[in-house]
Amino acid sequence: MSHEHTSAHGAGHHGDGHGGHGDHGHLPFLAHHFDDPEQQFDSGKLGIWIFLVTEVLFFSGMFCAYSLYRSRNPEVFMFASQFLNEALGAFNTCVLLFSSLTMAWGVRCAQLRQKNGLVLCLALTLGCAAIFLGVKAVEYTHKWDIGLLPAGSYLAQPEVPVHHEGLSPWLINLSIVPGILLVAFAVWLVITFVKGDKRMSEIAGTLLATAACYFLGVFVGLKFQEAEASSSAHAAHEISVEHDGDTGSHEAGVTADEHAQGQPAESATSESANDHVSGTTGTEAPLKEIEAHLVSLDAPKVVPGAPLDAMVNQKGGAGLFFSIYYCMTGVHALHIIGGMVVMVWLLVRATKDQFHEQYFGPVDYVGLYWHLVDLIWIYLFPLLYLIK
Amino acid sequence: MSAVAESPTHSHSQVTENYLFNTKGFLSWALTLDHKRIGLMYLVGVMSSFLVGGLLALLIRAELFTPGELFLNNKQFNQVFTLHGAVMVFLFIIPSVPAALGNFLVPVMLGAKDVAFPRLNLCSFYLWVGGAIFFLCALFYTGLDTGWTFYTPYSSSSEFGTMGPVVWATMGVFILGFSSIFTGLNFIVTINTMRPPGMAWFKMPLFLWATYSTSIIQVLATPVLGITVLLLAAERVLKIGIFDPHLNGDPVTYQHFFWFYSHPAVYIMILPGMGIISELMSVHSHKSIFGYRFIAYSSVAIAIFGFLVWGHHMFTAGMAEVTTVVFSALTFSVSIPSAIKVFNWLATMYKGTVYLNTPMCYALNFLFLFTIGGLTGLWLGALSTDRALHDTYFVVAHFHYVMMGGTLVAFVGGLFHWWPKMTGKMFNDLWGKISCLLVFIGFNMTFLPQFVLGSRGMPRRYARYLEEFQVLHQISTAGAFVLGAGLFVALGVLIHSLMRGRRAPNNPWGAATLEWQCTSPPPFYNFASAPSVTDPYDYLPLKYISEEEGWVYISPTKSTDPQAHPEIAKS
Amino acid sequence: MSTIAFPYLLADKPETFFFPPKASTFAAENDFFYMALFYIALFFFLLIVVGMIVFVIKYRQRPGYEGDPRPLHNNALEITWTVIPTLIVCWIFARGVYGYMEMMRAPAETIDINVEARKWNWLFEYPNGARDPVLHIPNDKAIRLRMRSVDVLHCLYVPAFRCKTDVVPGRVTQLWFQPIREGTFDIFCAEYCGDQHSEMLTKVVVHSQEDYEAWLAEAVKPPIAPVAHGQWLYERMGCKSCHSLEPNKVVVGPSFNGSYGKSFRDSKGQDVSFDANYVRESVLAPQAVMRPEFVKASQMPSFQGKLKENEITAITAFLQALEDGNISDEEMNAVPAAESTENTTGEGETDSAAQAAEQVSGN
Amino acid sequence: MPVWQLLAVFVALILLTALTVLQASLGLGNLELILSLIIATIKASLVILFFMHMIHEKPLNAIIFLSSFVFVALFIGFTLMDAAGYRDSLEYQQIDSTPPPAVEHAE
Repeated sequence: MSHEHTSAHGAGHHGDGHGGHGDHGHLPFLAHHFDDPEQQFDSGKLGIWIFLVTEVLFFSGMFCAYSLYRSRNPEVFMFASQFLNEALGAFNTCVLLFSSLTMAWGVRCAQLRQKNGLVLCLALTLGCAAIFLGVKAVEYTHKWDIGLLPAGSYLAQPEVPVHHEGLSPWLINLSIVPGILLVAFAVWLVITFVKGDKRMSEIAGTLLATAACYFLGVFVGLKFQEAEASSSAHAAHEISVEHDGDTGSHEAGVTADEHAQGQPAESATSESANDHVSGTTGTEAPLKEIEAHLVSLDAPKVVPGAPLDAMVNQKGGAGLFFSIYYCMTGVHALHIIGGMVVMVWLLVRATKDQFHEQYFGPVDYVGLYWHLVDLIWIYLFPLLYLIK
Repeated sequence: MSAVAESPTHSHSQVTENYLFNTKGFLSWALTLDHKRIGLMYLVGVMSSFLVGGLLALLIRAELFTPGELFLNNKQFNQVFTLHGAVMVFLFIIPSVPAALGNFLVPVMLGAKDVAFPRLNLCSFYLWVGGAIFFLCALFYTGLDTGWTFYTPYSSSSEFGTMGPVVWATMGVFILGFSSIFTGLNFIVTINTMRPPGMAWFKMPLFLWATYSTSIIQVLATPVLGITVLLLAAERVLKIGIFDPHLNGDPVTYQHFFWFYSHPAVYIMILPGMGIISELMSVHSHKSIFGYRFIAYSSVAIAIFGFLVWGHHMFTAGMAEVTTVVFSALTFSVSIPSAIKVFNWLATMYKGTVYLNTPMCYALNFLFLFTIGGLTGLWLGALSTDRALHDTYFVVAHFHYVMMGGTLVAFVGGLFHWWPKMTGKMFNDLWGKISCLLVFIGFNMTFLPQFVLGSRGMPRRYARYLEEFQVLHQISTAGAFVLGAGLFVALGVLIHSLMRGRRAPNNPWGAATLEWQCTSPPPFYNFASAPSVTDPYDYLPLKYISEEEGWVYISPTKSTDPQAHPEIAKS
Repeated sequence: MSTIAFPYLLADKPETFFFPPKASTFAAENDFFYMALFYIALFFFLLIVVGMIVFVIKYRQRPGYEGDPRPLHNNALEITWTVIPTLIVCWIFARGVYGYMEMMRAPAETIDINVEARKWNWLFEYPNGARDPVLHIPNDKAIRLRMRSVDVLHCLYVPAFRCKTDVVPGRVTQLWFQPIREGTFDIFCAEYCGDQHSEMLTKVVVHSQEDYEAWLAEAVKPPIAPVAHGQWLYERMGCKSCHSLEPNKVVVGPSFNGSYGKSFRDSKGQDVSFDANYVRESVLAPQAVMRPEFVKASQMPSFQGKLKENEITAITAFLQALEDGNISDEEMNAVPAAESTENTTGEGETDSAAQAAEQVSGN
Repeated sequence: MPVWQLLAVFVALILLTALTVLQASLGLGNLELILSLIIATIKASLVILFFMHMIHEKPLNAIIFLSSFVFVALFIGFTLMDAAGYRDSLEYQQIDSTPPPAVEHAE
């Protein structure tokens, strides 16, 4: 962080009168106001730990909101968490854990002055981060499509979604920036390759791979989702056949809560779920897919007699859960993006071979930050995805 | 800034290099990494904010001269008091002592060359500038009227559009919060890792203890403010509903979040002021501080206890009974360390030599006002009286006694105290004392009647009031203008000293802390080599030399002499 | 303010320098405690200030005087001034909790009054269904307020009773007290709630038991004449906090005076005439059709389910009567022929019929 | 930090992730929250101790970082304590799909 202080000060003031401070001029990485590298490293280390403290307290606000509303309405959380894809969450957890491993390994490489190892570790970490974001993009856009939005815009029952073939328009919109980056990095790689600038090629190649990893993440996310949908569509079909007589007369426009009010609690969900299916038998395929998903997520899991009523599936119920979900995971994702930016900075410096036994502070500091981001996800995953 | 940077008339006579003139030009200031220049820039910034906030305060008091409408309608009045509160809290008091004086003093007092992260320091300053401009523009342009606390659901459902003033203002607060966190982080690391050999924890000046405690709060509490305002912005933009009762959210949750930061923030405001007073009382009584360790520990204790008492802002807000009682008990725990400090300051004067100059007058003024502020806290901490006094003028008077009578007076006193060191100029002591007297009279005249207003039932944040309260309000308004005049006199004294002040000696007050061992103003590097650390409150070796009009260290060891005569050391 | 008296030691006068009249059972404890704290604080304040002055004079720098700069320390003193304040604040805390618990524990038998707070007025609903913007209570009876807010935070504060509690939307908060003297006292809103926060005032009237009962019996009956009924509702349902009766005076919404029967162009550009239908629509769905200049200001809540059909008719009649600006007494009390016969036959029936109708429409 | 240690920690973390997913499918009710938090805390400790080198860290840094959790606990603890106390006074409302006019048209 502070390796350039010496040069900055050299330019910033008259050189006279400071002869006494040239004694450590032979250490280019040592800032002028520190006595020795150890003091500089300790300061940086303490600084980053304190920064992590602020991060912990920053997230504590959302954890506090989570515990407040969960303790107040546990049934809402149980209901709403069923809409989260557990498999994707677990996959993402593993991806982040792996990125933590590569980051820790990277720190080790920096300490041992293994330049190539460090670059590789940083590239892997960046790639994992991009995969994580890709999967998250799939998760988010899928929810937006079916109306699982923050409380104010939450739709208890999905409206007829925008017609689209296969891919969600939200997902396409979200992928514009990574797409542009992908193309830009590819062009850059070609240019540097033509120029023969090996160092730049290395950087451009890593960035290209990172951008590509985002799309890998999207791909994996979609596959998971497809698998989930097809396996549960089968189950949904069985249920709808079973209840065909009861639900045939219902229209899809009836909202789930209105509907549930008039029904015995134990059958509320499966009934309303069947509404979606029976109401859409004649419509297009994408619609079916989404509704099959809804069915798959809540119908098979409802225990008969569970206290699931109209009060849960509404703006101020499940909607609140999704508010908290988006805040927590959204802020976490922002931290991932921030981490990626500093990691690119590290990558550039690593290719210049600036880190060695005596000076590896920045890699260490970024590593600590990255592990904290991982740490927060370790708690987010069970708290949001695994509630039963 | 330019007034300080470019006062050319007197600089020619000074041959020694100092941080003010070692480099010239706008960019040498704008891009400086020197903690002293950053401190000065902060000083100009917070003083400008104080001017804005102070004029708004006069506007409020003037409007309240009559029970009915004088020149502000209800909406304007609400906007003015919101602006006053927000500007004073976020732009003035929180950065005043830590960022302005602290930046200047912490490394010099430590005998270090700079803070640990100079670029983070500059970044923090520009975040503050950016945040302040953003915040002020947002407030003035959009007319925020929620009060500085942004209580939901008023702030989340007032008539403004989705991207209304609340969103802009909260973004401003968010940026300012980062500035505050970076300053705090920097100081903690600096004090931890950059103390010179020999400066043990208990050889640090008490100002550093106070700054350290303040920084702990800044680092621990400010992030929670960050997430709170972020959630509030999300509440407006995305309607996330967790603070909104219309979506089954709960407004009291917002209050918990907000006060988890904003109560410790009260100690961000007052602790550095207490640190200044510890220095001032000792130096100007020419007497080693009484009960050093008690004062040091009480600073840390206040910082920690400060996190346990936020609920006392919500005694009538619908909290559960058990929480209310617990918070009341914890609230009283904070009063003890504050009392310890006051008694120790008082005892410091005992058998000393009290120099009644301007900084000391401000310190005594502080002692008087802060005692009132602290003692009136008893009424508000006690549950039954709080139920009558909460949200009345009693509270207004109480926190103005603490924050303004405390922090502001300490800040001005500290400014006078370190002014010779910062600028190399002495000020007119008589006029300084006159300003102190005016501040004292004006302050008490403004806020003493407000205690009575409060106990008689006058609620706060009222644009109009019943006629029975008029006389007290008028006394208060008159006092506010006396107070304003006093502060303008103080400003005049300082500006006059820049123009006409005689050159300051290295140690005009006879203080023993390290910053007085370097020249006034200090050179760019503060100390040619790490200074030898002595007891910061040992006045025995200091002798007054009348040719220098200042104090000089006479000690058997010669180690400090190069600092006393830096031009010799340089050659 | 006319008599600035010296603070009374026992604070037992009904109105002193520091306090408004003592009008509830809480006041005695509160005032005693307040004055006790006052004298404790005064003692410490004088201790410090006198010490300060004495030290400054005695040890001031002057020719021929040399202080001793060496450090002093005295553990006994430090412990003394730590322990004594600690003991004192313990007592203060305990006494505060004692008083607080009394204020939180309502006795078993209370008169429950529902309070609805909204920007910017209060509405009190009595056990017999009467509603009034002023709080009427009997003397020497425990009163419990069950408070709701329809919009933002408010705080019901009665200085003479020495108590207050916030009114939090999404919750029912409670406040109880027992008045000890008859009279009229101020009610303030003590939690900032927007533009007219400082005008969100009302009164509490403490009656004797008989007067209270008489008032209650009277309050439940609305005037028979539609125009007077409309005005009665205007004062009770919260209309008056936003709509003035003076021509063209805008408080928040448009003035009621001289609006009826005119046409205007609404925010969507359609011509709308201000007639009975428009009044009905505005009451039930206020934001459906709006004048462009009030779109931004409008926070009017819907009165769906809060006003009965006959009440909307009464408001319409009131607005109609305001058409020319003034209402004569004759207009005010005029009873339309058709309705008057109905009323003479039995007002109760009309009411219950309206209620029944509403219940049907509600389902 | 030897490589085998890093890899061992990673494997342990993955196994614990599998474990937490597994226990979530058992339907243990209230116990589940506690279990999953315990597992998460074990995972977090592994990350802090090994990936973040807390075992080799200066005690001061460790204390500073861990003390943040104390303050988080204070924050959440007091707020929850209060929420538990005032729960009775809350009104959980049913909110229509169409939001109440007083809110939605406020703009």
